[in-house]
Amino acid sequence: MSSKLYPDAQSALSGLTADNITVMSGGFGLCGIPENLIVGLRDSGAKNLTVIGNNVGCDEHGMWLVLANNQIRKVLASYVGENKILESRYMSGDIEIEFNPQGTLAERIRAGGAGIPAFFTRTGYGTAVAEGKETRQFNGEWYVMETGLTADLSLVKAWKGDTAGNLVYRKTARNFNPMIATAGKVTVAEVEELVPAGTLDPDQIHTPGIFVQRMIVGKSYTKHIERLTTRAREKN
Amino acid sequence: MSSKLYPDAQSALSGLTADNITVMSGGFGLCGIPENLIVGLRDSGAKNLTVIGNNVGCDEHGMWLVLANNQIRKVLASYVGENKILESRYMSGDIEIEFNPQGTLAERIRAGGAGIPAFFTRTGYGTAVAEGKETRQFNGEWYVMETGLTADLSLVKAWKGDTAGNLVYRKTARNFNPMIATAGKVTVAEVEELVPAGTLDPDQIHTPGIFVQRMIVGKSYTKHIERLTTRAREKN
Amino acid sequence: MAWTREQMAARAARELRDGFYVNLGIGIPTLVANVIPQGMTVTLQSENGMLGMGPFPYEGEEDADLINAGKQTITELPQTSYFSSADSFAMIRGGHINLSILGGMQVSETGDLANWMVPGKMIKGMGGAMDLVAGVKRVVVVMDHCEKSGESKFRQICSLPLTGKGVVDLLVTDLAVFEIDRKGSGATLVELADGVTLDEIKAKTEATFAVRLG
Amino acid sequence: MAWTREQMAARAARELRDGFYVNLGIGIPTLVANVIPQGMTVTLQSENGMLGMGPFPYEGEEDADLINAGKQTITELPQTSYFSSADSFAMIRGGHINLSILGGMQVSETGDLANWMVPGKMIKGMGGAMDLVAGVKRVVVVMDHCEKSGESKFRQICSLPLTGKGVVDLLVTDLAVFEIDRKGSGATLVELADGVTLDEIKAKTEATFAVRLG
Repeated sequence: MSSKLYPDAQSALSGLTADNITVMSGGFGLCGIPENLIVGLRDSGAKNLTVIGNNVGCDEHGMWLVLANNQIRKVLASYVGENKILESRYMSGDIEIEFNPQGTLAERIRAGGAGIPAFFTRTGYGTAVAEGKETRQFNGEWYVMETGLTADLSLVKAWKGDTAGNLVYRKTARNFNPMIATAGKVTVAEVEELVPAGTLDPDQIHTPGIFVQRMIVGKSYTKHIERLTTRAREKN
Repeated sequence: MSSKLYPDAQSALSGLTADNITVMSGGFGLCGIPENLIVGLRDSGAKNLTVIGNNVGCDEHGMWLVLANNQIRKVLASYVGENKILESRYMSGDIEIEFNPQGTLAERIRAGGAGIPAFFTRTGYGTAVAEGKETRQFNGEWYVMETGLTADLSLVKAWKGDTAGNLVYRKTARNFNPMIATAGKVTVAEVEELVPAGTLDPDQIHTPGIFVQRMIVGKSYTKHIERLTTRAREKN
Repeated sequence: MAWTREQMAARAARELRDGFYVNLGIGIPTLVANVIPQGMTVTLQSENGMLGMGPFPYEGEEDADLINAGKQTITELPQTSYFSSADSFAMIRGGHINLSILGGMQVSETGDLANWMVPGKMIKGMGGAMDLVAGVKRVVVVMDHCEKSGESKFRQICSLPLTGKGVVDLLVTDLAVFEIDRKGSGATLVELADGVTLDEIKAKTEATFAVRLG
Repeated sequence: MAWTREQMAARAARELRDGFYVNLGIGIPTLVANVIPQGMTVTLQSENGMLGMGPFPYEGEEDADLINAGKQTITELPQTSYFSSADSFAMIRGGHINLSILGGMQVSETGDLANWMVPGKMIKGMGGAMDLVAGVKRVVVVMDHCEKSGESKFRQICSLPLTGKGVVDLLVTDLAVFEIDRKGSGATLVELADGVTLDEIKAKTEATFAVRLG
């Protein structure tokens, strides 16, 4: 089998980026984002992108780089604060934003990867989120029908990966990455550490290699912390 | 917090079993079944049970014990071969069986635990499984609407568990156990090994403790193999 | 005299029970973590994918891969588990979390909650709030009783866009506590902040409510 | 002369491609695992929750916690991963498996497949077959061309209850190979077993088919 491993983001994204495609990217805020692949997406110059993810970076970081480079036309996200460029382009109508409740977004992506075109959820019933959507009662409760989401290209970040494409995430950097890995027509993963197949415990793989078509070992991680919050040490 | 740990199956099931309840039980064939809790369910004598699981044991083993004790009225399963008592009671009309495609059954249980009352799947479209169910086209393909499943009582088997109720499964003994753990009003788990909280890697927990209300350390595992298949050693 | 933020958090904390799994929103609800009664085991969920949230890290021990839903650095505990956002909201939507304590902009007497957007202002998004109020078994909202303008935030009908319809079970304000029946049989004043009178509540509340003071 | 079971498996194995993820059914399809071409990496999925299925264990090394969907003891490989049944069928239903090779009782010229029950006989259940044919990108059925009675199993319309409607892409029998268009534009005879004539196929086949023999 030809290797899934590519030397860098540029080569891994070669042939996968194009104008008007839909791109999903893992991460919650700046935690667990595919930093190297986002730079590669920016450098590809692909325009009119639809970007799906919980957030769209924040000022100077993450998917903000692609946004600032005028490559994004539409966003599906649950929260887009701390992002001045997005704010101004949204207010001016240059970018469309479809707000999704976070759990609905996560489940829509999971459904897309799992071959489920639609499902019902209580979330958003009676709110603006349900407008224009089918609502229905089950067991006396009202639910909203939501549809599955897929992408032309999924970008994910894992902690460790093996040569078969199996991935393991670390702590809350897991977040949206596992579902996004399943919902891309092509999924490219970046990992902090590459290990030989057989190194990871097969009971403990978060994303089986079947979902990963290409991968790179990421470099120079910033891992910018948005809200550094600490407590003082107790005095001895 | 009062401990989730009980000394044995009888005490762990105390107050949870009753006639006419719905019970889900993990396992694929006899692999990963909650052997001790099934014996406890049999000994409870609860009757007219609806049992949900991929199978209903096989001759002399697993949920067959509850079946042979005349406690089951209805079964939801994907495959019920190798079970003579079930066969005869099904043919005589004493037991009702609702056959579910295996993936539909797995997803219905996952949906039940995840607060999703219904979803659409291609599986079964144009077959007897779709009879009486809503069908609908999405993107030019036909799908069948299936509903979520929950249970009054879920019984699962894990390899290791900690005192917070976190569970880890082993190899293909995982199967239906993780979803079933989420879909019970009350979930009782049996584990082969109990470890203190903090022992299991928090990145590697298959079932978070929130889903487990009671647990026991199982004893005397049979782990009967249905189809022992081996290959001869190469000669030196 | 109105309750302070800390007193409001302490009142909300009285809704905790031993063994509860709880999700705390941003703002005053976060303070509830500091006043969990001694000897009571409460496990905090963070909807970005963590059960068993520990305190903030000591200076220098922060881990960029370990944040809460408010994007603050936190720590793990012996019982901690991590999972994906899909699994996290399956847990929430499936009714497995016992209690959610959230902030609010407006609450209605039928339990509607508005806390995610103000028309005309930049919309930042609802994050996980809509999922939490739709999925968690019991929802407690903690908010000031009135706007700075003096307008009541506890209303007959919310004027702001809703986060959820018929989702609030208990409202803790700086002046009082109300039980709300999600099924629409009304709100009941059950407690007054120290030194606050029933007349003051009546004057400052737009919502209709019954009175059942201990 | 009709193909043997091994020859049928070898013909089905020609549908494998390097890098494919494949699910093999019980019976003749299982034999495909023995004839994967040298140098080709094919990863076998077992729908009970495993990717990267290895060979049967050596005697005495069997593990009751490690079985395939046919409930046979198996082994793991360096690339193996385990997952739940829900995750396994999400993988299948989501179209991530490249190829499924299954046995059949009847196939129709429009790609319908019947392989799970015979009216009047005990129903054992469909297991994962309905999910596999509905979800896998390309479905190959391997079955005898005729019943022992001589009746054709490749038919205009299946008389047995269906496993899936319009789901079969290729039919390999002991006598011939047919391409089937799922969208209903018909079946095409593309290959004959050694020594089998077109006239024999015409005589033994109830289905309508075009002919395009290499």
